[in-house]
Amino acid sequence: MATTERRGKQRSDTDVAGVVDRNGSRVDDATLLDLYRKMTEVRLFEEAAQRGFRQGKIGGYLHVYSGQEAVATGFLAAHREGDKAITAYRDHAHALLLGSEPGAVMAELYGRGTGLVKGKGGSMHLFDAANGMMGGYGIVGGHIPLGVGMAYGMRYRGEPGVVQLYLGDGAIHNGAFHEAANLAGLWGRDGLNPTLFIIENNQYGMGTSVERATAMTDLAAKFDSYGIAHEKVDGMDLGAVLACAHRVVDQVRETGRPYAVEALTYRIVPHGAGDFFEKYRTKEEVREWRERDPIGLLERRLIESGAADEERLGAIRAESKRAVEAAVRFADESPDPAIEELYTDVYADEVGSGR
Amino acid sequence: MATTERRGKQRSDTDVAGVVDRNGSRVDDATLLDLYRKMTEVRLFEEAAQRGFRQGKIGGYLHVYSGQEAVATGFLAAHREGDKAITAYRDHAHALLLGSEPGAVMAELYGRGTGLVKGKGGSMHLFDAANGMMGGYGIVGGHIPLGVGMAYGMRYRGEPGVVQLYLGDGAIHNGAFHEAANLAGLWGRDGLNPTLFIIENNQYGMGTSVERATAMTDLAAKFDSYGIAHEKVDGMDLGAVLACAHRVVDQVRETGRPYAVEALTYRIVPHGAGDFFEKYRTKEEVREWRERDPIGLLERRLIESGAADEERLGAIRAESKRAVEAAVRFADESPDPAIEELYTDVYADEVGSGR
Amino acid sequence: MPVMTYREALKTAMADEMERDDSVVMLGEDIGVYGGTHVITDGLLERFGPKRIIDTPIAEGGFTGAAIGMAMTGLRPIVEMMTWNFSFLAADQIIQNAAKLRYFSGGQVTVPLVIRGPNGGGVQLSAQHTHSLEGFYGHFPGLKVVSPATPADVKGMMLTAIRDPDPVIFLEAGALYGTKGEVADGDATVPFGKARVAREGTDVTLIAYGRQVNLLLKVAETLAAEGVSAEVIDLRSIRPFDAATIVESVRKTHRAVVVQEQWRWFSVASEVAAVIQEEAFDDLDAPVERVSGAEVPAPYARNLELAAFPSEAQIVAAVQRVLYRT
Amino acid sequence: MPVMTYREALKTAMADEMERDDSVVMLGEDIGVYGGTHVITDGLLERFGPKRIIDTPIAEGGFTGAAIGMAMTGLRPIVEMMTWNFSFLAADQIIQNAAKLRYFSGGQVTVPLVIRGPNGGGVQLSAQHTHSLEGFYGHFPGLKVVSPATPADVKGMMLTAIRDPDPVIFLEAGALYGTKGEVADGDATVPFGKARVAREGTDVTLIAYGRQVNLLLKVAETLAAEGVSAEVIDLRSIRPFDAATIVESVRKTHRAVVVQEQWRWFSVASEVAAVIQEEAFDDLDAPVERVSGAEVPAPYARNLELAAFPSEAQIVAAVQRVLYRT
Ligand SMILES: Cc1ncc(C[n+]2csc(CCOP(=O)(O)OP(=O)(O)O)c2C)c(N)n1
Ligand SMILES: Cc1ncc(C[n+]2csc(CCOP(=O)(O)OP(=O)(O)O)c2C)c(N)n1
Ligand SMILES: [Mg+2]
Ligand SMILES: [Mg+2]
Repeated sequence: MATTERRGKQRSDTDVAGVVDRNGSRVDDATLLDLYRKMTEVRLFEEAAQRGFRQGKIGGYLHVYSGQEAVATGFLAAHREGDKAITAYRDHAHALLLGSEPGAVMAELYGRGTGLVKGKGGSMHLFDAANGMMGGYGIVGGHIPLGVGMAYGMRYRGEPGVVQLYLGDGAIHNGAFHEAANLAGLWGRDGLNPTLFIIENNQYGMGTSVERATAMTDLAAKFDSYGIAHEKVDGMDLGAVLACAHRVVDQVRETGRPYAVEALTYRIVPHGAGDFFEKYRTKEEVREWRERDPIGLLERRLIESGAADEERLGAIRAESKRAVEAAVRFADESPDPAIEELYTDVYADEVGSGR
Repeated sequence: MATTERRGKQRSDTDVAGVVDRNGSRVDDATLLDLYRKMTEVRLFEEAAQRGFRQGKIGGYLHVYSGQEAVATGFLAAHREGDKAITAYRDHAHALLLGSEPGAVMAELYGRGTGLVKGKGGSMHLFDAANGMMGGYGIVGGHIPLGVGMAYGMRYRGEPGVVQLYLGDGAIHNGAFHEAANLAGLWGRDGLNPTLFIIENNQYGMGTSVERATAMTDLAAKFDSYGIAHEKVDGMDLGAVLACAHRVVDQVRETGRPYAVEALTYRIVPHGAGDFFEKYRTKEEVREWRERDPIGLLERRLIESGAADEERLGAIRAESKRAVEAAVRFADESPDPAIEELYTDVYADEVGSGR
Repeated sequence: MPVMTYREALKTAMADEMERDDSVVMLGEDIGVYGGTHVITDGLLERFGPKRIIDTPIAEGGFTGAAIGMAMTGLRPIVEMMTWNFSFLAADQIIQNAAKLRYFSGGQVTVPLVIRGPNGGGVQLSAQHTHSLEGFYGHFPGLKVVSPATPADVKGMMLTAIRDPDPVIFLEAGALYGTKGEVADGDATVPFGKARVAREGTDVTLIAYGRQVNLLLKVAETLAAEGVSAEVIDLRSIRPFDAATIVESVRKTHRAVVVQEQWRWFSVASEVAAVIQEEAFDDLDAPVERVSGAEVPAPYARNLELAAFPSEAQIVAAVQRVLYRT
Repeated sequence: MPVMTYREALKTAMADEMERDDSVVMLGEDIGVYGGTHVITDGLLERFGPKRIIDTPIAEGGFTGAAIGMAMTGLRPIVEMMTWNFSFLAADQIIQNAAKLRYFSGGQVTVPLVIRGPNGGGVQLSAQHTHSLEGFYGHFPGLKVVSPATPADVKGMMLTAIRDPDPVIFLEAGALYGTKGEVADGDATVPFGKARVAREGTDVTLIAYGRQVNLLLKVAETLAAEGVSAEVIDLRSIRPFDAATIVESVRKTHRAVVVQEQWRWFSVASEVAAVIQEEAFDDLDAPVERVSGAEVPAPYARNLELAAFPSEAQIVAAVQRVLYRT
């Protein structure tokens, strides 16, 4: 775990046995086990997607979240109705955790008409506006200003919502981040920017490590430039993330001011499903991090705390497996989009398209 | 001087009587008087340009440097042959201080064929590559990556030069700044980026004060995000700027690492020569700052230290005046560019233009 | 009908719409405290307050993207691009997000956004501040692109733009801010996608948009004195593009000259010529002529700049060629 | 002549030129340690070291601008745009600085820069990753824009590009990286501004560039079986644009179909049609037909995507129309 140490101590409010929710009370075992179910469902979903890609059923680019589950699972546990989330192209977990039907998500990856966005967007563009999932975006950094604008829009309209804005460690060096974070800081002074920036620091942007992308590797501290307070959290530890999430989401909601959390995590799979060699990191490094796999970590903690035994966890995993299998079946059996769909959703009306 | 106080103490190495050059020795009176001549020439040049604009002899946009002279005068005093400078559109002073003929600069503003860039660029695009003046640019922030790239290029070629990269307080919130500063920090780790960032903080970008552009108003500290060391200097005080300039230019040259200086200064004139009302600042504020006019300040210091008397300074000002008058005459008497020049300098060869 | 300037008509439309609909907000550099660099927004801060008239830092990509996000929550933001020359910095947001969000969200997201500002050359603004970006943005499906030339149209099309559910690229003829014309009171919207016959004629069709429309009206006068009856078409909308009106005119006149300030290659005039030959091939008695800006970055010196913009003389010469009078 | 892939030919040209001239450096995301996302640059870091093969953060505007600065000091940087889709973020640097520096510096500054990467659709990359930007960049004087379709051309034009004193927008046909062809050894440069007659014919002229050239060659086979002799022209250069070769062909065939993946409005095909009607008006027996990508953001689903790209059937139908066989 050399990298973690190098990057400084994580703030870890608590371990899982002492997880507190936003009211300061302990998160009950049932909730934790439900989050365990969600995490395993996300992992199995991603593995099924990788299989679908290798089978040629999924095209284009496919980026899975394996290894990073604790981050979105923990933060989205603090998501309330009316809140919104926005992220980049590594977005399946966020959609699933916000409540999208796994079948509709898988059908989207399969490019089917029953997909979450009718087969028009694919893996990188999951949207489920009804659940607050405001997208999946393919241009690194490009969604950050959108999230900040949504936060303004919600407060302008007097809505109490918070925007969870996810971004990668690689996105932070992009100009779009700088401009948007500065706007968030500025608008937050008037309570008009309830944006929670969540840096999914998986330590690489494709093959470029944080150390090779910037001379100043404390990513959370970059928010100092915008007057935005920040902290770090161990992004492999669901308990730590949960505690942090409940606390900071509430704070952002109450103040209308932005806040930033850097979650240190690790992508235990290649960047994209099409990548087959990884010259930029060693097998040992990956192996070491797999030992801190957030799901394994949670399992050990649940067992240690007596919240569950192996059998119970096995039953939950089986449940997740069935859900994912059903999703794959749904996708597989779904029809292609109707060909007329090519021309819909370009404009709201007929005027735009012209002749 | 409320604003200065609000923005924190400036680091001021010395006052003019104790100005030291790069060898640590006192800058002699002759040098100081020569810089006084330059500053007054710049000021009178700008006033002549404003007159030319009002007379309709200068078109387009015209941004003058009045009030800010101590910054470029001080820093460019540390410029050596082979060094380069690059700035935005408020660029007349930089060209003049680097040695461009005042006549050629004025002729450029007049749009004449004898202009510094043949009348093709105008006020915002002064270039004098032979003297290291690598341009004037009209897009806020757009020149910053160029300066960082030039610094890399020079070190790559084994040249000892330094790039003085001037930018406004308004430019710092632009994505181009963020991306370029990050590259400078990164490349500087290998001694491949002798960029000296000089923030000409005149406290406004057009009508937007620093406070209204960002929630974190310590502009120098923004360089922390890139691992670039920085300091502030009183940009109205030539002595302070000079001392700082000699020290930091040498340091950048020796290390090949970037460095940043925020010079606090003030534009005592409207943003552009076409502006006639200024709703965004009070007359009193302008008046207060005019009392710290860098030329007046230098005059008082020169007299106090005994380096010159009123008469001597008057003679120098008269010399500057003659130089500017000659420049205006040269511009006025110069011909328009030949009409064939419209099509030259688009491509190096004929291939590009095609039919 | 009241007479007002292009500037006043534009401001009236925006202010009226802000009164009517409080989901309309405005963002841009120096639109508030400073009063607007082109004095379009002066007084609006006092009227609507800083939550609705939002001064921004110099960050075109960031605030355009933020406006897209606001639109996604149901606001109707108007972004002032101080000049369209700065929009290259927002090109990614405009092209990759605004234009496509409806499509790649499968219709879940709507972006009712207007981006507006002066387009085209001014006087000696030189290379970085002189662009005509109609074709540049017009290329992208998902965007609507308009270029009104008169006070009546700038008001009517701004009303339409603000109410439009899709992102609108609103290219003002900066050089015409001070020009006057009759403007109907009230809710006088002008629809998108309809060209305007600015002058009727029978011998040749002259086509332009923005400030070149006025140039064409002058040329038409000159031609009339020489016995040539020119029809002048003001495109108004660039995307959607009103091929029908053009084709109808060319069916009558059999000749066409397209005039634009932008560069010739891959431009609006290319499209107009392509469409005319596609749809009126048999009616055409001469090749469609294009008069465009010189293929050089805009020069500063006034004599060079004048030589770089389309001139009356060039247009008249093109008309002579399509009439085979040369 | 040795046979190699488009990818190998491209890499060979760059590596050879880096050997020959140490002012050539390369910048881009993941071109070094990672080996290049399209495996174009793999091994070059080991060969030329990190001072010449420069991995960058995800900052297209910043590193493109830095490369312009390097070029201003006499280096000859090659920027890898991982895909041209990301170049909107560098549009300001490319259009406002690279293209115009020579002009607005009055000829004092030269920008010998190549920006290269895959252009055009892949397989299901969807809306934000599917663009054909020939016309987008081709519009701007100061840039040279090329789009080689064969291994021989990609090598020859890359050599020309690196040695060119002006900024070159080098649009690779990403879909063709794996295709093979004969490539001459050594210094086999291919000049800019010259189209290539890829197949001779007499009845109709088919015009394209990039991967659509291969599509046209297939269509020409189909047409030959039906007794139609098609001439296929590969534009190769977009700017400068070789009108002469096109016009010469149309003078012979009297009919033309232009095919492009990019959207129709304000596009390369618009220009080709405009030029043909301008310069070969009397030789033309039918309107120039354009076959373009569907006017929608690129969809993800494979069936929709296939319907959005130009197809053999669409091209054959267009040929039938210009031959009045329908
Ligand atoms: C502007 C832009 N440049 C390059 C790419 C190609 N690209 C896709 S993902 C990626 C790495 C992003 O890294 P990070 O932000 O850390 O996210 P992660 O993939 O690690 O989740 C890159 C360079 C892109 N999509 N957009
Ligand atoms: C990208 C861009 N946006 C807007 C402008 C218009 N503009 C010209 S100068 C200026 C203010 C810049 O302020 P600052 O960087 O502080 O420089 P100063 O004028 O104070 O020297 C603005 C907004 C521009 N030229 N470029
Ligand atoms: Mg990452
Ligand atoms: Mg300023």
